[in-house]
Amino acid sequence: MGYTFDFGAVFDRAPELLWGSLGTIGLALAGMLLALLIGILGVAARTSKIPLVRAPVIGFVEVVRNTPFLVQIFFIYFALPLMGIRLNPTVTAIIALGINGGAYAIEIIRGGVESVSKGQIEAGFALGLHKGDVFRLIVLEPALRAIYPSLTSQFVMLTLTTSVCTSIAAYELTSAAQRIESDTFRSFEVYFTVTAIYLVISTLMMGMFALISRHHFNYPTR
Amino acid sequence: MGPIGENEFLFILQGLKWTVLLAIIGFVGGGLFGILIALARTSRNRTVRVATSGYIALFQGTPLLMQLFVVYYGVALLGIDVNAWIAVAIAFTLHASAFLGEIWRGSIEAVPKGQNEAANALGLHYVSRMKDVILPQALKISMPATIGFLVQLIKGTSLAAIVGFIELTRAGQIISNQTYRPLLVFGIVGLIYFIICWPLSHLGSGLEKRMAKAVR
Amino acid sequence: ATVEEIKAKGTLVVGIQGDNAPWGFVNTSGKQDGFDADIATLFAKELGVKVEFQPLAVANRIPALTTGKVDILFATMAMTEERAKSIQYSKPYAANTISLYAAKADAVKAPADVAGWEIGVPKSSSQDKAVTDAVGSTATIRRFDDDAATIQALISGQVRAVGGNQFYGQRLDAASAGTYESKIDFLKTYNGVGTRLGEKDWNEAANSFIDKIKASGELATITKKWMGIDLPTFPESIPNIPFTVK
Amino acid sequence: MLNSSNDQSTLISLEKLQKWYGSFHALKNISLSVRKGEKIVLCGPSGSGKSTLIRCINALETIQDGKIVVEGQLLDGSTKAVDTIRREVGMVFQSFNLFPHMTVLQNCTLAPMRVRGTGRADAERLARKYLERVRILDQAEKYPAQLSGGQQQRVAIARALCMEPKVMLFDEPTSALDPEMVKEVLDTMIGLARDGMTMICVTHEMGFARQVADRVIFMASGEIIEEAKPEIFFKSPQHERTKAFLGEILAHH
Amino acid sequence: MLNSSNDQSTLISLEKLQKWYGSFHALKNISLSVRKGEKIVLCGPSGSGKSTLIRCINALETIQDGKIVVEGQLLDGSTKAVDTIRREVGMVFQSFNLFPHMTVLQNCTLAPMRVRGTGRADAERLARKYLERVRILDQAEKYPAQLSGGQQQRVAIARALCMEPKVMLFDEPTSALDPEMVKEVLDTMIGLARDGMTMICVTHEMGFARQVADRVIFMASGEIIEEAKPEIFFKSPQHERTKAFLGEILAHH
Ligand SMILES: Nc1ncnc2c1ncn2[C@@H]1O[C@H](COP(=O)(O)OP(=O)(O)OP(=O)(O)O)[C@@H](O)[C@H]1O
Ligand SMILES: Nc1ncnc2c1ncn2[C@@H]1O[C@H](COP(=O)(O)OP(=O)(O)OP(=O)(O)O)[C@@H](O)[C@H]1O
Ligand SMILES: [Mg+2]
Ligand SMILES: [Mg+2]
Repeated sequence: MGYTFDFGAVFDRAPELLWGSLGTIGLALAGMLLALLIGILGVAARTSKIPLVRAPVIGFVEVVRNTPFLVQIFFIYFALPLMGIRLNPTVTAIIALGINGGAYAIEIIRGGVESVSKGQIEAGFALGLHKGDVFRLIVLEPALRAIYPSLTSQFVMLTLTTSVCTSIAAYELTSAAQRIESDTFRSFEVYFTVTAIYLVISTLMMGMFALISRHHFNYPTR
Repeated sequence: MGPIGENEFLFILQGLKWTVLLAIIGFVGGGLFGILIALARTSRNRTVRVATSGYIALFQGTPLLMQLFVVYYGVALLGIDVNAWIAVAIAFTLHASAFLGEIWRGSIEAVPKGQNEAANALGLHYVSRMKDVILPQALKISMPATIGFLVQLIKGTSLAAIVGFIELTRAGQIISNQTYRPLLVFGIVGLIYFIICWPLSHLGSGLEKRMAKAVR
Repeated sequence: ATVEEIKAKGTLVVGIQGDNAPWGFVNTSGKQDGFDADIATLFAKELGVKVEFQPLAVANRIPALTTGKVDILFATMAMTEERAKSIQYSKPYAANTISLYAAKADAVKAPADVAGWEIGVPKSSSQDKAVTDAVGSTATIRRFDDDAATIQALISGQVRAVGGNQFYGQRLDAASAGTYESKIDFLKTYNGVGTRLGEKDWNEAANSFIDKIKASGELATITKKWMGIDLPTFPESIPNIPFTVK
Repeated sequence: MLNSSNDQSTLISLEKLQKWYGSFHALKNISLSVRKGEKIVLCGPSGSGKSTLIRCINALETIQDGKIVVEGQLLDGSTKAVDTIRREVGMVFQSFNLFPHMTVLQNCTLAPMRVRGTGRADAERLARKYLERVRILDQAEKYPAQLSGGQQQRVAIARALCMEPKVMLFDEPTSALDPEMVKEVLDTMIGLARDGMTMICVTHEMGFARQVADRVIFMASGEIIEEAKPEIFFKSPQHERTKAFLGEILAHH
Repeated sequence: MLNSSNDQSTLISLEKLQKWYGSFHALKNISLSVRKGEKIVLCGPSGSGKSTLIRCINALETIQDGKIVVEGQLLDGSTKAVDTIRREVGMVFQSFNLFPHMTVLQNCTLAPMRVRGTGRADAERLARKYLERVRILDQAEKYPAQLSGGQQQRVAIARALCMEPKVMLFDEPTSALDPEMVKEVLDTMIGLARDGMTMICVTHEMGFARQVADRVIFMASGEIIEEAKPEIFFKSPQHERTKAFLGEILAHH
């Protein structure tokens, strides 16, 4: 077939791609922070002795992990306003990413928390530390270190999931791509270019995590 | 514009059929290809290893949505006249093979080294060594992670909607277009996904726990 | 493939919308249906071949044609100068009015009144283009996957207005009777049959077909059936959008 | 005579403790009082309830019946009582339980800063003092994984001392250590005892008991079977079970 | 004299082997020839290169210099040479390395069927013969995890025998076993030796060496230090290192 490639039309829109990329990175970072927060608070609740605190977290994790992100983000964007909570696309996207990533983070971090020995926790109590301090200062850090690799790959996946946010008109790279495509009709060139940009972004994310781990989890273990 | 009646519900179930079929295609295609990827990734040949790690990085480092787009439009550019089915099948196969390949590489490496040496010492060739000795053990080790990925894949088929494929999510979109009740429709769609994925998730984590115990 | 080749093959692959009732949609029994489906079926009959529908997402229509995935587009393609550079249009066979819909309570007379608003449109549609051209510089345009999402966004209050076609009024009423109305008409567009650039045989077949069904009253019947309106009058020419291959 | 809990100088008094794990009766009617400066060695067969007893004193376990009073504070289950008592009581575990992600110094300053609200500079001064005390100040910047078992246990002792407790509880502090390291930890404990620290120590190091204990208490099946000064305890135990137990223990030494 | 590799009945001949792991020189100029039916015991301190040496014979490790010839086949790195040699050489590992997902019988029939192309019926007949030989035929349908260590090692021996090798290599076959099980494996090996199998055996079971070895070879730091008939080796070792080593080993027995 006599198709001639023309990336020129795509590169002419480089500024849009750049802004889109920044949108994607912003959504991803904000989503990760929220996911981490949900993960940590969720684990605190998930490991609670009170069933009434535990049960909703378990339900939350099961529902979120077993339904597609697309369905979740639709729900937040279109359903919550009917209950009086109206969030703009960016905030919706961040919350949806945070909830989705958070559900996975809860399960991952829980694994880490359970790997911290009971003796450590008792030592904390014996020193007179309170429950919150014990969780925060004694359990969490070794737990995070233990599960850092799985958390990293989950967060890289979260970065890639931002592409789905285009369906609620959030501003990110895929939206930019679709705009450019509908103007230029250069579908293959647009998506090819954007795929390459995603690859760069996810590689950068992994690099960032490697750096954080080198600075933050640099204590020796046996 | 109408209520959601039997017809609409059946239409959504039609979509479910495609969702399941897509997941199966992705899983079978990705599985077959994934074994090759896993083998190449554990090969003694450095070039092969580097090339496959690039392949894995590419497909794990880009959104499935983009993979669908690029394959969908790219295959047509190659002058191959294909319907959406083939494009989507290719995209899911590539995507799944990267993930399954990486999962299985891990489990191949988790098989004790002595097994490989014993097979070597018996004079077994590569194919027999892998097929008879290493892979059966590796696949058992990988079961929880493999099932976990299957759940991801089933959910991932929802993205086929974006290239116009009428699977579960798309069917939901169409019905919501006709009935103007997106919340109800997506509630039902979400529930259907949950009903398929939840038992699988539990099977996976159950296996994981059992294996953790066996190791202790 | 040429028209002759298709006649020989016996099947015509038509690109059509799959989720845009009443233009083109897959009905609940899984069959392609709608205004465009009826017209395309007639066209296939005219050629003496079977019709096979390929439902396309809005953004995929042109690529599907140019890459040969479909032979011809009866896909609710509003005729624009931009698009005319990529595909060949026939004479118009349907008309479409694009307007701004908002709550009755909101006083809007002119484009300037919506400055600062969030306005929803379906991605890559003619509404998208019309609204972006008219108010894109002063209002925030939110682009959704399809009409359903766009309308839902207005009902959920996620946007204050939407750019819609003549059917939106009816649909908004169905969702929330008496709340919304059409405020400003941005433009009237016409839909043409899309064929590949330079392929004279297809273009001529389409044009003579349209002339024939106009004359026979079949077009009017189908328009009435799906749109509930009489056949609009179509212009003889539109600047920069040729109806025939030169 | 020893259970006169109203004695002026009584630091810890336990009255008729009852502790069940489910249907298992782990502590049966335990009464004990410990005076300021007293050193008590607790011994007995495995499963006799020694760990359970000292963990109760520190509120790491809850009791079902009886009274625990430390420095006049009744352990009534309120958070305040637990807090007060834990501040007065330091504990050293068999498995050290140092925090792996903190340096030796951070391990020692954590509780003073968080619990007492001591400023960092003061907390570090205090930590250095006690690290010096257990002769391990030179390792202050290392992480636990970089230390030997004996060194880790000495850090654990310093960490507990930094809360300046009135009493120290030790639960088999040397039994996870290689023989060469046992001595360095025992020496540290002997030093503490010499300085007048009140101590309750679960241990089977009979040399240590002879050298520092004011009383040796023998437990079996959740009960206190016998208590006596070490010279008497080792020479002329009263009960059959004590004799059997001592026979076994001393055979290994 | 012993390295006369052109001897008619020479089965294995190693000439000036050099093996490095990175910059570490693991085998230094090793020459050795083994005649048909000969039984050789290899001993020496940990890290002296014993495992490395026998793994080289079986092409599980590659050498950097020197020559390995087995049954006239030069190990030149070609796949064909490796295949031929591995068919002639059976190997038994310290950790058994049975395939856990196959029954005992399947473990034994796999290689004959896959490598020699033997039919299932013949392969099973062969397997039963050798399982009988190591007196474990009654366990044929069990999985390895259901067997004791000694039984597993005997299955490993049978599995290797099923390929009807000309020579068997053993790498500390009894050192992962509980004392009671060592004897049953040693007895099996003694039986094999009596039947005339050529064997190279890394072991510190000196009783075994005395009973069956034609030669004992002592290695240290990657070199062959001394080789001799067992009666001579144990009674009057020549080198200081051999003496020291024997002193240590025999002290434990
Ligand atoms: N969490 C628990 N649940 C049930 N039973 C327990 C629990 N902790 C301890 N026990 C039981 O209580 C009894 C006393 O245990 P404890 O640890 O106090 O014994 P010990 O004297 O310290 O023994 P050792 O010398 O082995 O440390 C034991 O029989 C033990 O099995
Ligand atoms: N894969 C390897 N990489 C680097 N060095 C190795 C490797 N395998 C073995 N070595 C080194 O080669 C030396 C010889 O090892 P080898 O296993 O042959 O010793 P050995 O005599 O069998 O000792 P042991 O009695 O402990 O089994 C050792 O110093 C070992 O550390
Ligand atoms: Mg204890
Ligand atoms: Mg060895």
